[in-house]
Amino acid sequence: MSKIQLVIDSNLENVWMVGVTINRLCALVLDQTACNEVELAVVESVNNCIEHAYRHESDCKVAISLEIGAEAIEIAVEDDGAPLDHELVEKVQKEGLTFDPADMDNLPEGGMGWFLINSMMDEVRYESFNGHNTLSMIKNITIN
Amino acid sequence: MSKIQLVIDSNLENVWMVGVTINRLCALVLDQTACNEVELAVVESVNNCIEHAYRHESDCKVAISLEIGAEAIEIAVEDDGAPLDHELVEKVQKEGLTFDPADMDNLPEGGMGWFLINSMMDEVRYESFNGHNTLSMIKNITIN
Amino acid sequence: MLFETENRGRVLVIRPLDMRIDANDADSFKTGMMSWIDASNRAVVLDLSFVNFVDSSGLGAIVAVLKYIGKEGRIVVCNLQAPVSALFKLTRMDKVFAIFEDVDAATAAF
Amino acid sequence: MLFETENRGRVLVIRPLDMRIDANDADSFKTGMMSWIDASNRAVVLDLSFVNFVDSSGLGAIVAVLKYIGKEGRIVVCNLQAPVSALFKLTRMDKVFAIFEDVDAATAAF
Ligand SMILES: Nc1ncnc2c1ncn2[C@@H]1O[C@H](COP(=O)(O)OP(=O)(O)O)[C@@H](O)[C@H]1O
Ligand SMILES: Nc1ncnc2c1ncn2[C@@H]1O[C@H](COP(=O)(O)OP(=O)(O)O)[C@@H](O)[C@H]1O
Repeated sequence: MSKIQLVIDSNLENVWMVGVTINRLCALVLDQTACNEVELAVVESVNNCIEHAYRHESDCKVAISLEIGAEAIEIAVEDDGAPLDHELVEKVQKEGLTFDPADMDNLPEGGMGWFLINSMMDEVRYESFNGHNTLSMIKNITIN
Repeated sequence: MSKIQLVIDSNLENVWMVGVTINRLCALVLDQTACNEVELAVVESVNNCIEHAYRHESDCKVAISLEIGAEAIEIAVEDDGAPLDHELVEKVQKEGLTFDPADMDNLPEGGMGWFLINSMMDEVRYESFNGHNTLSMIKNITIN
Repeated sequence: MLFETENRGRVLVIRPLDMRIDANDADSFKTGMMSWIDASNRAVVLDLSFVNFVDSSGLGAIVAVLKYIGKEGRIVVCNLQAPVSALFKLTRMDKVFAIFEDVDAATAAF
Repeated sequence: MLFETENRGRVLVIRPLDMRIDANDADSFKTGMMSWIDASNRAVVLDLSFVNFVDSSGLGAIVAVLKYIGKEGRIVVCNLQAPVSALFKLTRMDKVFAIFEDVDAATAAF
């Protein structure tokens, strides 16, 4: 079992480093497709912390913990910004991505992040406590 | 300019994650040989924190910061353990690795870490202040 | 974001030179792409051969460019690496964009 | 640490299956290697083809094995990946160990 925590300042310039790191560390136990999926979920959630929880205020911290176990990869993304609007997220999670591909004017340019996080990971849980927010995600290690 | 900090518990099981991470992030600006050199220097210094500064006590923290600039990669490895014996290290740095390859009984099995750190990096500086120790290392980005 | 362009008859091939189109440079991607549309290019091939990562903001920016060119023109994409192709499929943007194997196939579609 | 072994006449080829020999598993590497020496193997090829990273503790463990086999036997190494080869050169351990391209060349040296 190995564990690492990554910490970045809340600046979008730093997010690629988290993505590349997570992708390469997952490669020990996941195939390339699954590594890409985890990278995308983590990048989306870190972007959300910077864009929504911190509203693009820089010099705040986003912490990403990665733990590689025998059966699963556990990831936690933490911030100390504004908590997530639970109702909004439940709505987004329930609805999924519903749009008409033929209706060009109404194609979504945003609002796809949570859908992706939920699609990429096996378990997703959000908790907010005392001004500290934690998004916990699990990706199961499957042998194929 | 991008910046990230990695934090691990002082357990040798976690060090490979730091090594892989540093290697892959450096690949943005360094060739593979230089990435390997930086990885080795960082792994040696993190090992030293765990083995010497913390004397293998687990649950202590080692923090590794990586900053990729236009001209250089700056790395800092930090611990809150026992400070390094300056005289010892100066001696090691001055002497380099002096052994007789033909004298099998006296081949070194240890004591090569500092020599490697110094050889791999362009600048190395150690500072200890208020129980907090920082090893700062710089690798220049050269175009070849 | 840096781009490389190539004229193939009336078709303009645009190739982003970054490996990632993400939240950090979605705006710069959009601005760059729109400047070619403003220069009256109506047949555009977006060649993503160098791009190995796109997040939802990057995808949103690609959609924004599609909307910007609107009904007066057409933009198709090609050379999708595996992670990018997976993103288009999962979000059903593969039903929105015409996706081609390579630049030749994409150009021939106009 | 996991190993794969192969008998080539009186030569034993030992191949660590880990990608790293570092401070974390230097001891387990040493114990594994010594068990084959204790089993009276005197001609050993250490095949490092799967190993892409060795740190000073890993190198120290390899030296310890060399000392352990002593003058009664011989251990040579082969299939050094670039980072490992660079480490041997820098520490001058390439003057201590006979290093070969591959298992065939290493076996032929006995
Ligand atoms: N970490 C977060 N903290 C606070 N609010 C959030 C967070 N993540 C998402 N949100 C809210 O949920 C909405 C949907 O998020 P998402 O699906 O990622 O799409 P987008 O970020 O493109 O708007 C956001 O617009 C925002 O209002
Ligand atoms: N981070 C550190 N904190 C305290 N002491 C250290 C540290 N790093 C090295 N030392 C001391 O310097 C010596 C030489 O270190 P090094 O060259 O890395 O070889 P080794 O770790 O194999 O002994 C160590 O044996 C130890 O006494």
